Amino acid sequence: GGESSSSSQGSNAAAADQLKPNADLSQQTLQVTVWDGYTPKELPEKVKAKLKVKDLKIALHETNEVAMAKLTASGDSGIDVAFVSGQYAQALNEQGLLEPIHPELIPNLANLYPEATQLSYDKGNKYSVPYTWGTTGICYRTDLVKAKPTSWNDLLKPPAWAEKKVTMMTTERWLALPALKSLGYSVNTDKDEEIAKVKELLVAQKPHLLTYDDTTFGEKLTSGEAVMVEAWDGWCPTTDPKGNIAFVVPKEGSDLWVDTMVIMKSSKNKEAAHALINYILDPEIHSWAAENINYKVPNKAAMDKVQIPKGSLLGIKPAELLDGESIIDLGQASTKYTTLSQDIQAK
Amino acid sequence: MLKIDGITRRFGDVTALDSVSLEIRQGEFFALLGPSGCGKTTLLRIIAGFERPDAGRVTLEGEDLLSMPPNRRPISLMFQSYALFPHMTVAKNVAYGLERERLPRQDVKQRVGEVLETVGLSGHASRKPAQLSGGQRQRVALARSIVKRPRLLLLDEPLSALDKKVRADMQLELKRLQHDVGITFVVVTHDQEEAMSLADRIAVFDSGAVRQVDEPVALYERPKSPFVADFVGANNLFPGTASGMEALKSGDFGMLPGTPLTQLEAGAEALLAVRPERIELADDSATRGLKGSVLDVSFYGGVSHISVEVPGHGKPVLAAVQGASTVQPGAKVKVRWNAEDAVIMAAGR
Amino acid sequence: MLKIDGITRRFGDVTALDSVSLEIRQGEFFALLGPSGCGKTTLLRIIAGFERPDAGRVTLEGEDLLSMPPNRRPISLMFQSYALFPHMTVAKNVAYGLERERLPRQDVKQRVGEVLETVGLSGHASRKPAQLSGGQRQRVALARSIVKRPRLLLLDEPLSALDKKVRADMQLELKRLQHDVGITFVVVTHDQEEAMSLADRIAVFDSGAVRQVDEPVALYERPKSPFVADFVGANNLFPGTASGMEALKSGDFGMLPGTPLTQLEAGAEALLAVRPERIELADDSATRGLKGSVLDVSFYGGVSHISVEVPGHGKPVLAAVQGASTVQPGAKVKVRWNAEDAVIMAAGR
Amino acid sequence: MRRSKLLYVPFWATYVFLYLPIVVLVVMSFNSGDSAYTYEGFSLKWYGELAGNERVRDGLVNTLIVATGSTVIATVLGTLLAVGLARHSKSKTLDAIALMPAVLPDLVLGIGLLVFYGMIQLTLGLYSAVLAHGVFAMAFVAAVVRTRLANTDTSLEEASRDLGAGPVTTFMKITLPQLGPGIVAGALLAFTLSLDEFVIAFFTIGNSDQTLPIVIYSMIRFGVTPEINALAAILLLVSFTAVIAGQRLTKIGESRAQD
Amino acid sequence: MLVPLALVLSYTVFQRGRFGGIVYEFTTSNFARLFDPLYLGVVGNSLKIAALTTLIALLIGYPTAYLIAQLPRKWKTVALVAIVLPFWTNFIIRVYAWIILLSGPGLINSGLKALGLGPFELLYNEGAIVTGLLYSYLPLMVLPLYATIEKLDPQLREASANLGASAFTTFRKVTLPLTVSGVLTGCLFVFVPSFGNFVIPELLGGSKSLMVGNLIRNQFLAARDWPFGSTLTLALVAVLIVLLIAQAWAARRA
Ligand SMILES: Nc1ncnc2c1ncn2[C@@H]1O[C@H](COP(=O)(O)OP(=O)(O)OP(=O)(O)O)[C@@H](O)[C@H]1O
Ligand SMILES: Nc1ncnc2c1ncn2[C@@H]1O[C@H](COP(=O)(O)OP(=O)(O)OP(=O)(O)O)[C@@H](O)[C@H]1O
Ligand SMILES: NCCCCNCCCN
Ligand SMILES: [Mg+2]
Ligand SMILES: [Mg+2]
Repeated sequence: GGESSSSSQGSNAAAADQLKPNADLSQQTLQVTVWDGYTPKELPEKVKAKLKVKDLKIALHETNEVAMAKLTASGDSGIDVAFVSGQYAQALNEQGLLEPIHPELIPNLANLYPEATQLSYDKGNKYSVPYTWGTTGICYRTDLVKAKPTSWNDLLKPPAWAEKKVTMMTTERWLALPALKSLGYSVNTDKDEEIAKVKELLVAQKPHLLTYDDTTFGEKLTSGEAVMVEAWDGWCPTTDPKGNIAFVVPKEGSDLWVDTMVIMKSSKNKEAAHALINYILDPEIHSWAAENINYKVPNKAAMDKVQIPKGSLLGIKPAELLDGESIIDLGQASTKYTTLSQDIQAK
Repeated sequence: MLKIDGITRRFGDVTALDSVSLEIRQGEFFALLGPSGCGKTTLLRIIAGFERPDAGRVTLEGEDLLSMPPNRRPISLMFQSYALFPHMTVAKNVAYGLERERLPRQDVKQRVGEVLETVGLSGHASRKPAQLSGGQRQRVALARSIVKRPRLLLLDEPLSALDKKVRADMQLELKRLQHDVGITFVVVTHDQEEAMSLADRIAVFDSGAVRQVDEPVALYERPKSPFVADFVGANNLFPGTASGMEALKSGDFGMLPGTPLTQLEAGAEALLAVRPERIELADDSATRGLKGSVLDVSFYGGVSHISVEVPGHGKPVLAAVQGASTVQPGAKVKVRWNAEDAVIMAAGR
Repeated sequence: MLKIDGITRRFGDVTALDSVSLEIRQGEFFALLGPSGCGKTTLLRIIAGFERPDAGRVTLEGEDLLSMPPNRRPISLMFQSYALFPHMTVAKNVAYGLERERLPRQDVKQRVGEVLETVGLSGHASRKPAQLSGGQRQRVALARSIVKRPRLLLLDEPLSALDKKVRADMQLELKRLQHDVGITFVVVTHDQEEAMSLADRIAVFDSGAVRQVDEPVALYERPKSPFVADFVGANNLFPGTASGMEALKSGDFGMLPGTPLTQLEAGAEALLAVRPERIELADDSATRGLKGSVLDVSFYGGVSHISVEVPGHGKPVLAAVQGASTVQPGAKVKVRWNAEDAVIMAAGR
Repeated sequence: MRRSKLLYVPFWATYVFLYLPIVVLVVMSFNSGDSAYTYEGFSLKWYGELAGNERVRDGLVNTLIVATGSTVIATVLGTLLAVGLARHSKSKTLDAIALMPAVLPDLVLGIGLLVFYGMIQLTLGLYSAVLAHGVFAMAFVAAVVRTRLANTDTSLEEASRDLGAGPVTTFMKITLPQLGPGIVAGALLAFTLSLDEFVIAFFTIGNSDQTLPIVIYSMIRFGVTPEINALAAILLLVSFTAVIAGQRLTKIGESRAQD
Repeated sequence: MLVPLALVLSYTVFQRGRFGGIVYEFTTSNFARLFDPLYLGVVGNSLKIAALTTLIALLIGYPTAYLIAQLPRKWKTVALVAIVLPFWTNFIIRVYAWIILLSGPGLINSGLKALGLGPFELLYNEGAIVTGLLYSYLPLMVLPLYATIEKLDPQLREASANLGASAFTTFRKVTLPLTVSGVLTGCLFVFVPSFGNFVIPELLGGSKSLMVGNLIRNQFLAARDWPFGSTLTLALVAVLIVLLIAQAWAARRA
């Protein structure tokens, strides 16, 4: 069954295994779970050649939620390294499922921006290593908007020309984000009155939406079905050849999201897991992510190598990103957001 | 009223009906008689509308039947295999046809009650078909088709599963329906006695073709062909040639007394038929008759059948006498008959 | 060989079999006769193992049958509703039982061929049951059960859908099987003539109980009860009281001649039964006999039935004469019989 | 018997309804543009891309293995279950329980099985997905077969027993063929459900094995591309070919059996 | 099979851990939450959508199955396979095909535009959800129906016609009652997955309306509240079991 979550923060480090820096990796097999297209196709071959691990197998998950279900359902999911977003890494750790990071086995941690070691869900990268980061904003058609959006309110109370041409994300924390920010609240608030206000705003917004959409909003913009959508920076197709799509972080501010790499406590190949993370932090490899999936990576050495194409959002600096508020798991209170999202959908 | 004209129906390489023509009169009780598989059921199914003929016409009082959907035809068919609705009680099965006529409920109930009374199943009204015996099912099927009092009633072996008593009751009932309600009946039966006693006219079928249509006595006493002579009732047949006189010229037995039914040229191949009950068993010492010895005596209740081996004749000669017979197997006898009790007909089917 | 002992079977409030006991001998041809719904099929189903009795025992040569699964019983049952396997051809249906015995293919093929020949369906071996006529289906069912040559063969109305000719052939075939192969037969039939002519002994059933078990002639000539007298063959029944002599004392007609079957105390309620073929139609002017007038004359082929209304007697008196009769409806006649041709029995079932 | 012409309206409506989107898919698979929505011209390029896609190929193989394996399990067990329930049980509760996997949300069944496999320490692989799909499709087969069984004539089974066949032979030779169309319908259903099933497979299959639906789910993160449409078109082609080949084979088999 | 189920359902009496997972402390609070009007409303909405889908599926599925059962043997198989063939592509792809068809600039609207009509809002509403569900589960209706109709003795229909019943009456009085078990099974097969579906409401309904399936999914995946998710499942299963028992009962009576 599921793991008891009685353990408190930080107690995991003490229980950490002793890892051998010189373990024979050729005896170890790695099983990784990651979003599709999030790592280079040839990663397994490269890793096998470079690290001499016996094998590297990639499993793919569609969303954080699904990965979480698989990782928590049974004692040993058979997975060594998982890619999940920051707040999910936090939740996994709270449930005692993560192996503390052994920095001595990952010399490439030094490549990270200093800012990337101070992320609020895991200060000091105790159990997670950031892979990509970014923010959320409004992605829009420059040729179809009558006025450039600047505020979350442009999305929340769409003007007449945007009627039924606006989409929002429902992955629940991002559903609330625009309203929270426009009301000046924290993205991590657990105050019932604030959430109630948010609900009011979103319920009022619903009739004016084209639809809720977490995945294909970019496509809706290109096809012209939508003119303005809530979007993660990397998924806003600003590099579209027609050059009519732009991204803005509204003036009220936004979030900072991070997708991280974690090592499962149940892993029997922890040395190899560390070696893999270290290898990924190699600028050569890590820059691939920025170049191919349009998400910035928190790796200074890697970003320095990247040719930033015209219109790309990769140029946003870490300091700007840190203006965003990092989403953390709220424990029991996080169900309030599920309820919020259900309340709105059921209306 | 019902005119069947040149109906042909083939199933693959089987010709179930081969250009059958018949005319059935208003109010008539008409029987179809014929060996198993000769096409009787197929003919009824065509009349009722469940089988399309490959050729031919069927009219009911001048109206073309074939172009009418089955449920519009004023015809009831009782299926040989009953086709009772398994999910309905006996009463519901019987009421089904009446309900289609939108009769008032009370009337339906009453008529169903009456007909169930008639077929002796009043006590079984609320049973499902699966809870009935074979004969009871058959009676439900009968009740279901007669309760509608259609202009034309087609019954496919309606009484085959019934014992003599119930059968006699049902026969009376059918007769009454014909009389009182004026329904025209077409009944398929393999029971010749039934056909004989009930029907106004009988059509004898063979291999999809009509061999003879006649009134019972005529059919029995004056069969037009060897097939009919042989099929309808028991008969003793002797082959030979016509003699131009009241006798058949038989190779083995010389002249056999008999009455030609039609003008037969002397020397034409012919057949003499004599009924078992017309045969007299005379003492071995009698002057006239064919010599033989008793092979077997079987008692049929009311009548005994005596088979006599006559040297020179392939099949034993059958004689019927009333009551239990006193002849013993092995006894030497002579079989004989009178010229007026035997018929002579042309050979061929 | 087969001993049925106190078998009772109830369906809800219907008692289909009420403590039935019978003993059937090795090699015997045994017939069950009785009105529709009297429990015949139920009894066969119990012997074959498809119905459990509520009470009673069945043994086959001393062995308890009831504890044996149906497929282990050396018994074949031919179902009243045929129960042919619709997905198999005729040949496959017939071969089914033999294949279960793991006979060599060649043998199976040969025996199937033979039996299909016997039932006249050689040409239909590769048809499916749905492509057969009613009578053809019945013959397949018959073939399927006889091909196994079991020790005991149970046939439920095996010939009810067949015409006289085929039926006679089949009857002969069954007789041959009994003789040559020594199979014991239990046959349900509603056809009394069939029962009479085929069976060594007949059990008459009524409402789930055995009324009389006897040889055909005995059953016909010496029925032990009014039910049997009435059910087996046609009979004319006169109620009255025993007179202590060779006559029945009838309220309406005085003394009627007849032979008591058992010792009957004078004055006891009794019944006189006289067969139609024993009745003589005498001229109105005859000295002896009951006065009446002819109601109806029906021709049954071979025999004519004459019903005579006798004032004072509820039902018309039935007389049978050979051949077509010359009496006309309306004619005044006297009906009479000899004392040795009528039986007197105690009243009650 | 004659059929009402009116019946043909819903009949054809059904097929039009079922095939309209399919036609759209196939047409769009030949799109030269990148969009799955707007047709820009004819091209086979997406088929070329697909040809090089190893994951799709592996996924297809895995899917077929899982679907075939689970269909076999589901058909055999489901039929036995249905017959067992119909002939030997009067309990409606048992009936209902047997159908449970069909009524459980797939997510719950997937997680439940995953937890269960974890409990009995079963390492996940193809077979665990085969088993999982087998369990869930079994309920469907059982229900379909049960439905057909509802009013079959038991006298046929009696006749078989009477002719000397034991319960097993009777089941194989008489009951099964009678149930034939029900079993075929059930098996078709099981195969179809398994081919398409994503959630249960996701949770119960080994980490690095993937069925096609799992592959496709991750591929359509950004919506459908013509490449996916091309994949659908190829799947259709494969299915059509398989069905026609199957038909031919059974026909040959039948004509043999007739001899 | 029962064990995994029992396992999940046993969570109903426990609590969610602070960060997900399960705390094995007994509670009945999950059941209390069930009666929140929010959830009841969702159940009502799901019932409505699933029932509508089932009804339409029955209305077009029955005649289809009926005609397939009457086809000559050769065509029977072809027609039957043609029913499931689209389903051998992929569920999600087919759903997307509907997006292409129904969306604002989609095919149907383009077609209507050519006729001077529309555009209509065909996508992201309950109509689109019903269409998608219908499309996904229609074969689940047709197959069991076919299996029962095929078995019907044609003579029974003939007998009915002979007794004067029109084609419709024959259907109503004979065919339908004798195939009621197939109808019930088909309805169940369509109703159940429609009731519990969450993908179609998301993709075609634009997540604008919620069905029980979404609710359960959200509890298991988003809220990571397995105990409450299990409780919702139990409630769902309870509803369906009632339907199943009703079905078994009706089938036995038929
Ligand atoms: N399954 C059943 N449920 C209820 N009653 C039944 C069932 N089977 C038979 N019966 C009743 O039991 C009695 C005997 O039936 P059975 O079938 O043995 O009659 P039978 O003598 O074979 O009649 P028939 O000559 O008409 O076939 C009948 O009254 C019948 O209605
Ligand atoms: N659907 C069919 N396919 C092929 N042959 C058939 C079909 N129906 C009937 N036949 C054949 O047609 C012939 C006539 O059949 P029909 O049922 O009319 O006979 P019948 O006279 O009613 O016989 P019975 O007295 O045995 O019922 C038979 O040889 C039968 O085998
Ligand atoms: N397929 C890659 C999906 C990456 C999701 N990251 C989203 C950022 C918010 N967690
Ligand atoms: Mg017939
Ligand atoms: Mg019977």
